[in-house]
Amino acid sequence: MKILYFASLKAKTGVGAEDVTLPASVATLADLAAWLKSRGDGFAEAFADLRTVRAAINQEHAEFDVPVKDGDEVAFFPPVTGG
Amino acid sequence: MKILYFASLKAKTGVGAEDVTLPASVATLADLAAWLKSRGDGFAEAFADLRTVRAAINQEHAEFDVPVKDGDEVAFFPPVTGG
Amino acid sequence: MAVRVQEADFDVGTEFNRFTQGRVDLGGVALFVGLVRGDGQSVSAMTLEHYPGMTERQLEAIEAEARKRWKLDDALIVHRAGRMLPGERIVLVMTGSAHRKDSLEACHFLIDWLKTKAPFWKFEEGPLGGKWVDAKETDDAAAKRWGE
Amino acid sequence: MAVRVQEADFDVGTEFNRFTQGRVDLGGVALFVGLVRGDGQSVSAMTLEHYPGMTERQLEAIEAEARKRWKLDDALIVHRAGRMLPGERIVLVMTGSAHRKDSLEACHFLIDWLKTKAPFWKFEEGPLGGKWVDAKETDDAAAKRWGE
Repeated sequence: MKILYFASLKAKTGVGAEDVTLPASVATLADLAAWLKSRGDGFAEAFADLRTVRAAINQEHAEFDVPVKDGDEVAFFPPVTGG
Repeated sequence: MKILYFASLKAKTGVGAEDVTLPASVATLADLAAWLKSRGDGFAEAFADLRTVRAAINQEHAEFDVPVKDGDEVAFFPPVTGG
Repeated sequence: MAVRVQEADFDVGTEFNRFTQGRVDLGGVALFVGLVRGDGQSVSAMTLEHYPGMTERQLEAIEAEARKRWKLDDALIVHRAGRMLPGERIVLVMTGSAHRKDSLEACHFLIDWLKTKAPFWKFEEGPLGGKWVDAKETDDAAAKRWGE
Repeated sequence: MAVRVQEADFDVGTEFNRFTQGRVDLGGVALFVGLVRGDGQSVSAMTLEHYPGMTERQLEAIEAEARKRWKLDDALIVHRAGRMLPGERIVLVMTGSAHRKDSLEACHFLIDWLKTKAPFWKFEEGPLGGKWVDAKETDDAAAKRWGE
Protein backbone atom coordinates (compact mmCIF):
# COMPACT_ATOMS: atom_id res chain seq x y z
CA MET A 1 0.00 0.00 0.00
CA LYS A 2 1.16 3.51 -0.84
CA ILE A 3 0.70 6.04 1.97
CA LEU A 4 1.03 9.80 1.50
CA TYR A 5 1.33 12.44 4.23
CA PHE A 6 0.69 16.11 3.64
CA ALA A 7 1.39 19.40 5.36
CA SER A 8 1.65 19.19 9.17
CA LEU A 9 1.30 15.40 9.03
CA LYS A 10 4.28 15.18 6.72
CA ALA A 11 6.17 17.51 9.07
CA LYS A 12 5.32 15.38 12.11
CA THR A 13 5.97 11.94 10.58
CA GLY A 14 8.95 13.17 8.62
CA VAL A 15 7.63 11.13 5.69
CA GLY A 16 6.03 12.38 2.47
CA ALA A 17 5.29 9.04 0.85
CA GLU A 18 6.03 5.43 1.65
CA ASP A 19 5.15 1.91 0.57
CA VAL A 20 4.05 -0.40 3.36
CA THR A 21 2.89 -3.98 3.63
CA LEU A 22 -0.22 -4.11 5.76
CA PRO A 23 -0.24 -6.33 8.84
CA ALA A 24 -3.24 -8.66 8.99
CA SER A 25 -4.70 -6.61 11.86
CA VAL A 26 -5.45 -3.65 9.57
CA ALA A 27 -8.94 -3.72 8.08
CA THR A 28 -10.05 -0.07 8.16
CA LEU A 29 -8.51 3.38 7.98
CA ALA A 30 -8.84 3.58 11.78
CA ASP A 31 -6.87 0.32 12.12
CA LEU A 32 -4.23 1.70 9.77
CA ALA A 33 -3.94 4.91 11.79
CA ALA A 34 -3.61 2.92 15.03
CA TRP A 35 -0.87 0.76 13.52
CA LEU A 36 1.01 3.78 12.10
CA LYS A 37 0.82 5.45 15.52
CA SER A 38 2.88 2.62 16.98
CA ARG A 39 5.77 3.30 14.61
CA GLY A 40 7.48 6.07 16.58
CA ASP A 41 7.16 9.46 18.22
CA GLY A 42 6.49 11.44 15.04
CA PHE A 43 3.75 9.04 13.99
CA ALA A 44 2.33 8.98 17.53
CA GLU A 45 2.07 12.76 17.43
CA ALA A 46 0.62 12.84 13.92
CA PHE A 47 -2.18 10.41 14.78
CA ALA A 48 -2.71 11.44 18.42
CA ASP A 49 -6.11 13.00 17.72
CA LEU A 50 -7.92 11.61 14.69
CA ARG A 51 -10.44 14.47 14.82
CA THR A 52 -7.72 16.66 13.32
CA VAL A 53 -6.78 14.14 10.65
CA ARG A 54 -8.48 13.71 7.28
CA ALA A 55 -7.94 10.76 4.97
CA ALA A 56 -8.44 9.78 1.36
CA ILE A 57 -8.43 6.41 -0.32
CA ASN A 58 -7.46 6.46 -3.98
CA GLN A 59 -7.86 10.24 -4.00
CA GLU A 60 -11.40 10.22 -2.61
CA HIS A 61 -12.16 11.49 0.88
CA ALA A 62 -12.94 8.62 3.24
CA GLU A 63 -14.13 8.27 6.85
CA PHE A 64 -12.05 6.22 9.28
CA ASP A 65 -14.47 3.27 9.28
CA VAL A 66 -13.88 2.63 5.57
CA PRO A 67 -11.98 -0.60 4.74
CA VAL A 68 -8.53 -0.43 3.20
CA LYS A 69 -6.64 -3.04 1.22
CA ASP A 70 -3.23 -3.58 -0.32
CA GLY A 71 -2.96 -1.69 -3.59
CA ASP A 72 -4.90 1.32 -2.28
CA GLU A 73 -3.31 4.75 -2.28
CA VAL A 74 -4.06 6.18 1.15
CA ALA A 75 -3.39 9.79 2.12
CA PHE A 76 -3.47 11.49 5.52
CA PHE A 77 -3.62 15.24 5.94
CA PRO A 78 -5.00 17.98 8.18
CA PRO A 79 -8.27 19.75 7.33
CA VAL A 80 -7.69 21.76 4.18
CA THR A 81 -7.09 25.48 4.51
CA GLY A 82 -8.12 26.33 0.95
CA GLY A 83 -6.08 28.20 -1.61
CA MET B 1 -28.69 78.65 -23.46
CA LYS B 2 -26.98 75.56 -24.79
CA ILE B 3 -29.28 72.63 -25.55
CA LEU B 4 -28.06 69.10 -26.24
CA TYR B 5 -30.09 66.24 -27.71
CA PHE B 6 -29.01 62.61 -27.43
CA ALA B 7 -29.85 59.31 -29.06
CA SER B 8 -33.43 59.05 -30.45
CA LEU B 9 -34.08 62.70 -29.55
CA LYS B 10 -31.12 63.77 -31.63
CA ALA B 11 -32.38 61.54 -34.46
CA LYS B 12 -35.89 63.04 -34.27
CA THR B 13 -34.89 66.70 -33.96
CA GLY B 14 -31.99 66.36 -36.37
CA VAL B 15 -29.96 68.46 -33.94
CA GLY B 16 -27.13 67.40 -31.63
CA ALA B 17 -26.43 70.73 -29.97
CA GLU B 18 -27.63 74.28 -30.42
CA ASP B 19 -27.49 77.68 -28.77
CA VAL B 20 -30.84 79.34 -28.27
CA THR B 21 -32.06 82.57 -26.75
CA LEU B 22 -34.96 81.83 -24.44
CA PRO B 23 -38.28 83.57 -25.05
CA ALA B 24 -39.71 85.27 -21.97
CA SER B 25 -42.43 82.60 -21.74
CA VAL B 26 -39.94 79.92 -20.73
CA ALA B 27 -39.53 79.54 -16.98
CA THR B 28 -39.23 75.78 -16.45
CA LEU B 29 -38.00 72.73 -18.33
CA ALA B 30 -41.63 71.96 -19.22
CA ASP B 31 -42.01 75.44 -20.73
CA LEU B 32 -38.81 74.90 -22.68
CA ALA B 33 -40.04 71.57 -24.02
CA ALA B 34 -43.38 73.15 -25.04
CA TRP B 35 -41.59 75.93 -26.87
CA LEU B 36 -39.17 73.53 -28.62
CA LYS B 37 -42.14 71.40 -29.68
CA SER B 38 -43.48 74.33 -31.71
CA ARG B 39 -40.31 74.54 -33.83
CA GLY B 40 -41.19 71.89 -36.43
CA ASP B 41 -42.22 68.30 -37.05
CA GLY B 42 -39.04 66.70 -35.75
CA PHE B 43 -39.24 68.65 -32.49
CA ALA B 44 -42.98 67.98 -32.22
CA GLU B 45 -42.27 64.25 -32.47
CA ALA B 46 -39.35 64.39 -30.05
CA PHE B 47 -41.39 66.11 -27.33
CA ALA B 48 -44.78 64.52 -28.08
CA ASP B 49 -44.77 62.47 -24.86
CA LEU B 50 -42.67 63.89 -22.05
CA ARG B 51 -42.98 60.64 -20.10
CA THR B 52 -40.41 59.21 -22.52
CA VAL B 53 -38.08 62.21 -22.23
CA ARG B 54 -35.46 62.77 -19.55
CA ALA B 55 -33.66 66.03 -18.96
CA ALA B 56 -30.56 67.38 -17.27
CA ILE B 57 -29.59 70.91 -16.29
CA ASN B 58 -25.86 71.53 -16.09
CA GLN B 59 -25.24 67.79 -16.23
CA GLU B 60 -27.56 66.97 -13.32
CA HIS B 61 -30.83 65.11 -13.85
CA ALA B 62 -33.81 67.44 -13.43
CA GLU B 63 -37.60 67.07 -13.37
CA PHE B 64 -39.69 69.14 -15.80
CA ASP B 65 -40.89 71.54 -13.11
CA VAL B 66 -37.35 72.78 -12.44
CA PRO B 67 -36.63 76.38 -13.52
CA VAL B 68 -34.18 77.08 -16.35
CA LYS B 69 -32.27 80.22 -17.16
CA ASP B 70 -29.96 81.58 -19.85
CA GLY B 71 -26.48 80.26 -19.32
CA ASP B 72 -27.69 76.77 -18.34
CA GLU B 73 -26.62 73.73 -20.29
CA VAL B 74 -29.81 71.73 -20.83
CA ALA B 75 -29.88 68.21 -22.27
CA PHE B 76 -32.80 66.09 -23.45
CA PHE B 77 -32.54 62.35 -23.93
CA PRO B 78 -34.55 59.14 -23.70
CA PRO B 79 -34.33 56.92 -20.59
CA VAL B 80 -30.82 55.47 -20.46
CA THR B 81 -30.28 51.92 -21.65
CA GLY B 82 -27.07 51.37 -19.70
CA GLY B 83 -23.75 50.27 -21.10
CA MET C 1 -9.98 55.09 -7.84
CA ALA C 2 -10.46 55.96 -11.47
CA VAL C 3 -13.15 56.27 -14.12
CA ARG C 4 -12.52 56.47 -17.84
CA VAL C 5 -14.93 56.78 -20.76
CA GLN C 6 -13.21 56.25 -24.08
CA GLU C 7 -13.74 55.21 -27.68
CA ALA C 8 -10.60 53.11 -27.71
CA ASP C 9 -10.50 49.47 -26.69
CA PHE C 10 -8.84 48.53 -23.41
CA ASP C 11 -6.54 45.65 -22.57
CA VAL C 12 -7.58 43.59 -19.56
CA GLY C 13 -4.07 42.39 -18.77
CA THR C 14 -2.58 45.87 -18.92
CA GLU C 15 -5.31 47.26 -16.66
CA PHE C 16 -4.94 44.40 -14.18
CA ASN C 17 -1.16 44.68 -14.03
CA ARG C 18 -1.31 48.44 -13.52
CA PHE C 19 -4.01 48.00 -10.84
CA THR C 20 -2.02 45.52 -8.77
CA GLN C 21 1.52 46.73 -9.49
CA GLY C 22 3.64 46.93 -6.36
CA ARG C 23 0.73 46.32 -3.97
CA VAL C 24 0.72 43.80 -1.15
CA ASP C 25 -2.49 44.97 0.55
CA LEU C 26 -4.92 43.35 -1.90
CA GLY C 27 -6.18 39.89 -1.03
CA GLY C 28 -8.37 39.74 -4.06
CA VAL C 29 -9.31 41.56 -7.22
CA ALA C 30 -12.69 41.04 -8.85
CA LEU C 31 -13.17 41.95 -12.50
CA PHE C 32 -16.09 41.99 -14.85
CA VAL C 33 -15.76 42.51 -18.57
CA GLY C 34 -18.89 43.19 -20.59
CA LEU C 35 -18.76 42.12 -24.23
CA VAL C 36 -20.91 42.75 -27.29
CA ARG C 37 -22.94 39.60 -27.74
CA GLY C 38 -24.13 38.67 -31.19
CA ASP C 39 -25.53 35.58 -32.80
CA GLY C 40 -24.18 36.85 -36.11
CA GLN C 41 -27.74 37.46 -37.30
CA SER C 42 -29.92 39.79 -35.24
CA VAL C 43 -27.31 42.32 -34.14
CA SER C 44 -24.36 43.12 -36.38
CA ALA C 45 -23.09 46.18 -34.52
CA MET C 46 -23.87 48.30 -31.49
CA THR C 47 -23.19 51.96 -30.86
CA LEU C 48 -23.15 53.56 -27.42
CA GLU C 49 -23.79 57.26 -27.27
CA HIS C 50 -23.22 59.16 -24.06
CA TYR C 51 -23.20 62.63 -22.54
CA PRO C 52 -19.52 63.49 -22.05
CA GLY C 53 -18.95 65.13 -18.71
CA MET C 54 -22.20 63.99 -17.14
CA THR C 55 -21.27 60.35 -17.71
CA GLU C 56 -17.93 60.64 -15.95
CA ARG C 57 -19.53 62.45 -13.01
CA GLN C 58 -22.16 59.78 -12.60
CA LEU C 59 -19.59 57.00 -12.86
CA GLU C 60 -17.46 58.71 -10.23
CA ALA C 61 -20.52 59.05 -8.00
CA ILE C 62 -21.39 55.36 -8.22
CA GLU C 63 -17.78 54.40 -7.56
CA ALA C 64 -17.87 56.59 -4.44
CA GLU C 65 -21.11 54.87 -3.40
CA ALA C 66 -19.46 51.45 -3.80
CA ARG C 67 -16.57 52.61 -1.60
CA LYS C 68 -19.06 53.67 1.05
CA ARG C 69 -20.84 50.32 1.04
CA TRP C 70 -17.82 48.02 0.87
CA LYS C 71 -14.23 48.11 2.07
CA LEU C 72 -12.36 48.70 -1.15
CA ASP C 73 -8.71 49.50 -1.50
CA ASP C 74 -9.11 50.47 -5.14
CA ALA C 75 -11.61 50.49 -7.98
CA LEU C 76 -11.55 51.11 -11.69
CA ILE C 77 -14.25 51.60 -14.31
CA VAL C 78 -13.36 51.77 -17.99
CA HIS C 79 -16.34 52.22 -20.30
CA ARG C 80 -16.23 52.46 -24.05
CA ALA C 81 -18.51 54.57 -26.22
CA GLY C 82 -18.94 54.54 -29.99
CA ARG C 83 -19.51 51.70 -32.45
CA MET C 84 -18.59 48.14 -31.44
CA LEU C 85 -18.87 44.77 -33.14
CA PRO C 86 -19.88 41.41 -31.60
CA GLY C 87 -17.05 40.03 -29.48
CA GLU C 88 -15.65 43.45 -28.65
CA ARG C 89 -15.15 44.61 -25.08
CA ILE C 90 -17.55 47.28 -23.80
CA VAL C 91 -16.84 47.79 -20.14
CA LEU C 92 -14.40 46.79 -17.43
CA VAL C 93 -15.06 46.94 -13.71
CA MET C 94 -12.24 46.09 -11.32
CA THR C 95 -12.35 46.20 -7.52
CA GLY C 96 -9.60 45.34 -5.08
CA SER C 97 -9.92 44.64 -1.38
CA ALA C 98 -8.28 42.83 1.48
CA HIS C 99 -11.13 40.30 1.57
CA ARG C 100 -12.79 38.72 -1.43
CA LYS C 101 -16.40 39.33 -0.36
CA ASP C 102 -16.00 43.11 -0.56
CA SER C 103 -14.41 43.13 -3.98
CA LEU C 104 -16.87 40.58 -5.42
CA GLU C 105 -20.00 42.31 -4.13
CA ALA C 106 -18.81 45.78 -5.08
CA CYS C 107 -17.95 44.55 -8.59
CA HIS C 108 -21.42 43.01 -8.94
CA PHE C 109 -23.06 46.19 -7.66
CA LEU C 110 -21.12 48.41 -10.05
CA ILE C 111 -21.77 46.36 -13.16
CA ASP C 112 -25.49 46.09 -12.33
CA TRP C 113 -25.62 49.85 -12.07
CA LEU C 114 -23.56 50.39 -15.22
CA LYS C 115 -25.75 48.03 -17.24
CA THR C 116 -28.99 49.68 -16.13
CA LYS C 117 -28.45 53.23 -14.93
CA ALA C 118 -25.30 54.49 -16.61
CA PRO C 119 -26.04 57.36 -19.00
CA PHE C 120 -25.51 55.52 -22.26
CA TRP C 121 -27.91 55.01 -25.14
CA LYS C 122 -27.66 51.93 -27.28
CA PHE C 123 -28.15 51.86 -31.04
CA GLU C 124 -28.30 48.39 -32.58
CA GLU C 125 -27.70 47.56 -36.21
CA GLY C 126 -29.23 44.45 -37.74
CA PRO C 127 -30.31 43.07 -41.10
CA LEU C 128 -33.38 45.38 -41.09
CA GLY C 129 -31.41 48.51 -40.29
CA GLY C 130 -30.69 50.25 -37.02
CA LYS C 131 -32.74 51.31 -34.04
CA TRP C 132 -32.38 52.97 -30.66
CA VAL C 133 -32.94 50.39 -27.94
CA ASP C 134 -35.63 51.04 -25.31
CA ALA C 135 -34.72 50.90 -21.61
CA LYS C 136 -35.34 47.46 -20.12
CA GLU C 137 -37.51 46.63 -17.11
CA THR C 138 -35.66 43.42 -16.22
CA ASP C 139 -32.41 45.24 -15.70
CA ASP C 140 -34.09 47.59 -13.26
CA ALA C 141 -34.91 44.51 -11.20
CA ALA C 142 -31.20 43.70 -10.97
CA ALA C 143 -30.48 47.18 -9.65
CA LYS C 144 -33.27 46.86 -7.05
CA ARG C 145 -31.24 44.05 -5.45
CA TRP C 146 -28.96 46.74 -4.11
CA GLY C 147 -31.79 48.64 -2.45
CA GLU C 148 -32.42 51.26 -5.11
CA MET D 1 -13.90 24.27 -19.22
CA ALA D 2 -10.47 23.82 -17.80
CA VAL D 3 -8.65 23.36 -14.53
CA ARG D 4 -4.92 23.80 -14.00
CA VAL D 5 -2.77 23.46 -10.90
CA GLN D 6 0.74 24.75 -11.45
CA GLU D 7 3.79 26.15 -9.70
CA ALA D 8 4.28 28.78 -12.39
CA ASP D 9 2.66 32.20 -12.28
CA PHE D 10 -0.16 32.96 -14.72
CA ASP D 11 -0.84 36.09 -16.75
CA VAL D 12 -4.34 37.49 -16.38
CA GLY D 13 -4.34 39.20 -19.79
CA THR D 14 -3.15 36.11 -21.61
CA GLU D 15 -5.77 33.96 -19.90
CA PHE D 16 -8.54 36.46 -20.61
CA ASN D 17 -7.61 36.86 -24.26
CA ARG D 18 -7.43 33.11 -24.80
CA PHE D 19 -10.76 32.66 -23.00
CA THR D 20 -12.64 35.16 -25.16
CA GLN D 21 -10.76 34.75 -28.45
CA GLY D 22 -13.11 34.50 -31.43
CA ARG D 23 -16.26 34.24 -29.31
CA VAL D 24 -19.40 36.32 -29.80
CA ASP D 25 -21.66 34.34 -27.43
CA LEU D 26 -20.31 35.79 -24.20
CA GLY D 27 -22.13 38.80 -22.79
CA GLY D 28 -19.90 38.94 -19.78
CA VAL D 29 -16.83 37.45 -18.20
CA ALA D 30 -16.32 37.57 -14.43
CA LEU D 31 -12.85 37.08 -13.00
CA PHE D 32 -11.42 36.83 -9.56
CA VAL D 33 -7.72 36.89 -8.82
CA GLY D 34 -6.55 35.94 -5.34
CA LEU D 35 -3.28 37.49 -4.22
CA VAL D 36 -0.87 36.91 -1.37
CA ARG D 37 -1.60 39.65 1.11
CA GLY D 38 1.13 40.83 3.41
CA ASP D 39 1.76 43.80 5.61
CA GLY D 40 5.47 43.22 5.18
CA GLN D 41 5.75 42.15 8.80
CA SER D 42 3.62 39.23 9.94
CA VAL D 43 3.76 37.10 6.79
CA SER D 44 6.81 37.16 4.59
CA ALA D 45 5.97 34.16 2.40
CA MET D 46 3.28 31.53 1.93
CA THR D 47 3.57 28.00 0.62
CA LEU D 48 0.63 26.00 -0.68
CA GLU D 49 1.01 22.25 -0.63
CA HIS D 50 -1.51 20.06 -2.40
CA TYR D 51 -2.28 16.49 -3.35
CA PRO D 52 -1.57 16.26 -7.08
CA GLY D 53 -4.26 14.31 -8.86
CA MET D 54 -6.84 14.59 -6.11
CA THR D 55 -6.72 18.40 -6.33
CA GLU D 56 -7.42 18.50 -10.05
CA ARG D 57 -10.28 16.02 -9.68
CA GLN D 58 -11.90 18.09 -6.96
CA LEU D 59 -11.47 21.29 -8.93
CA GLU D 60 -13.04 19.66 -11.96
CA ALA D 61 -15.92 18.45 -9.80
CA ILE D 62 -16.64 21.91 -8.40
CA GLU D 63 -16.45 23.42 -11.87
CA ALA D 64 -19.01 20.85 -13.04
CA GLU D 65 -21.19 21.79 -10.05
CA ALA D 66 -21.02 25.47 -11.02
CA ARG D 67 -22.07 24.58 -14.57
CA LYS D 68 -25.06 22.71 -13.17
CA ARG D 69 -26.17 25.63 -11.02
CA TRP D 70 -25.60 28.46 -13.51
CA LYS D 71 -25.73 28.88 -17.27
CA LEU D 72 -22.05 29.09 -18.14
CA ASP D 73 -20.56 29.03 -21.59
CA ASP D 74 -17.07 28.53 -20.25
CA ALA D 75 -15.09 28.44 -17.03
CA LEU D 76 -11.44 28.34 -16.04
CA ILE D 77 -9.63 27.74 -12.78
CA VAL D 78 -5.88 28.25 -12.53
CA HIS D 79 -4.44 27.57 -9.08
CA ARG D 80 -0.83 27.88 -8.09
CA ALA D 81 0.99 25.71 -5.58
CA GLY D 82 4.41 26.18 -4.03
CA ARG D 83 6.02 29.17 -2.36
CA MET D 84 4.68 32.66 -3.04
CA LEU D 85 5.57 36.13 -1.79
CA PRO D 86 3.23 39.00 -0.84
CA GLY D 87 1.74 40.58 -3.98
CA GLU D 88 1.98 37.37 -6.00
CA ARG D 89 -1.03 35.86 -7.72
CA ILE D 90 -2.39 32.64 -6.21
CA VAL D 91 -5.57 31.76 -8.05
CA LEU D 92 -7.63 32.83 -11.05
CA VAL D 93 -11.29 32.03 -11.55
CA MET D 94 -12.93 33.06 -14.82
CA THR D 95 -16.52 32.42 -15.88
CA GLY D 96 -18.23 33.42 -19.09
CA SER D 97 -21.94 33.52 -19.81
CA ALA D 98 -24.54 35.21 -21.97
CA HIS D 99 -25.86 37.12 -18.95
CA ARG D 100 -23.78 38.76 -16.26
CA LYS D 101 -25.68 37.35 -13.27
CA ASP D 102 -24.66 33.77 -14.11
CA SER D 103 -21.00 34.52 -14.57
CA LEU D 104 -20.80 36.74 -11.47
CA GLU D 105 -22.55 34.32 -9.15
CA ALA D 106 -20.68 31.30 -10.47
CA CYS D 107 -17.36 33.12 -10.03
CA HIS D 108 -18.27 34.02 -6.44
CA PHE D 109 -19.34 30.44 -5.72
CA LEU D 110 -16.14 28.98 -7.16
CA ILE D 111 -13.76 31.27 -5.30
CA ASP D 112 -15.64 30.74 -2.02
CA TRP D 113 -15.20 27.01 -2.50
CA LEU D 114 -11.57 27.30 -3.56
CA LYS D 115 -10.70 29.47 -0.55
CA THR D 116 -12.34 27.11 1.94
CA LYS D 117 -12.66 23.59 0.56
CA ALA D 118 -9.97 23.19 -2.06
CA PRO D 119 -7.38 20.59 -1.05
CA PHE D 120 -4.51 22.94 -0.29
CA TRP D 121 -2.56 23.38 2.91
CA LYS D 122 -1.05 26.72 3.75
CA PHE D 123 2.35 27.23 5.37
CA GLU D 124 3.11 30.78 6.42
CA GLU D 125 6.55 32.21 7.09
CA GLY D 126 6.99 35.18 9.39
CA PRO D 127 9.61 36.76 11.63
CA LEU D 128 9.19 33.95 14.20
CA GLY D 129 9.55 31.16 11.67
CA GLY D 130 6.99 29.15 9.77
CA LYS D 131 3.81 27.32 10.65
CA TRP D 132 1.03 25.33 9.07
CA VAL D 133 -2.17 27.35 9.11
CA ASP D 134 -5.27 25.86 10.76
CA ALA D 135 -8.53 25.67 8.82
CA LYS D 136 -10.76 28.70 9.42
CA GLU D 137 -14.34 28.67 10.69
CA THR D 138 -15.28 31.98 9.10
CA ASP D 139 -14.53 30.75 5.62
CA ASP D 140 -16.83 27.82 6.14
CA ALA D 141 -19.58 30.37 6.73
CA ALA D 142 -18.93 31.83 3.26
CA ALA D 143 -19.33 28.40 1.70
CA LYS D 144 -22.60 27.84 3.58
CA ARG D 145 -24.09 30.71 1.56
CA TRP D 146 -24.20 28.32 -1.34
CA GLY D 147 -26.19 25.72 0.55
CA GLU D 148 -23.40 23.41 1.59
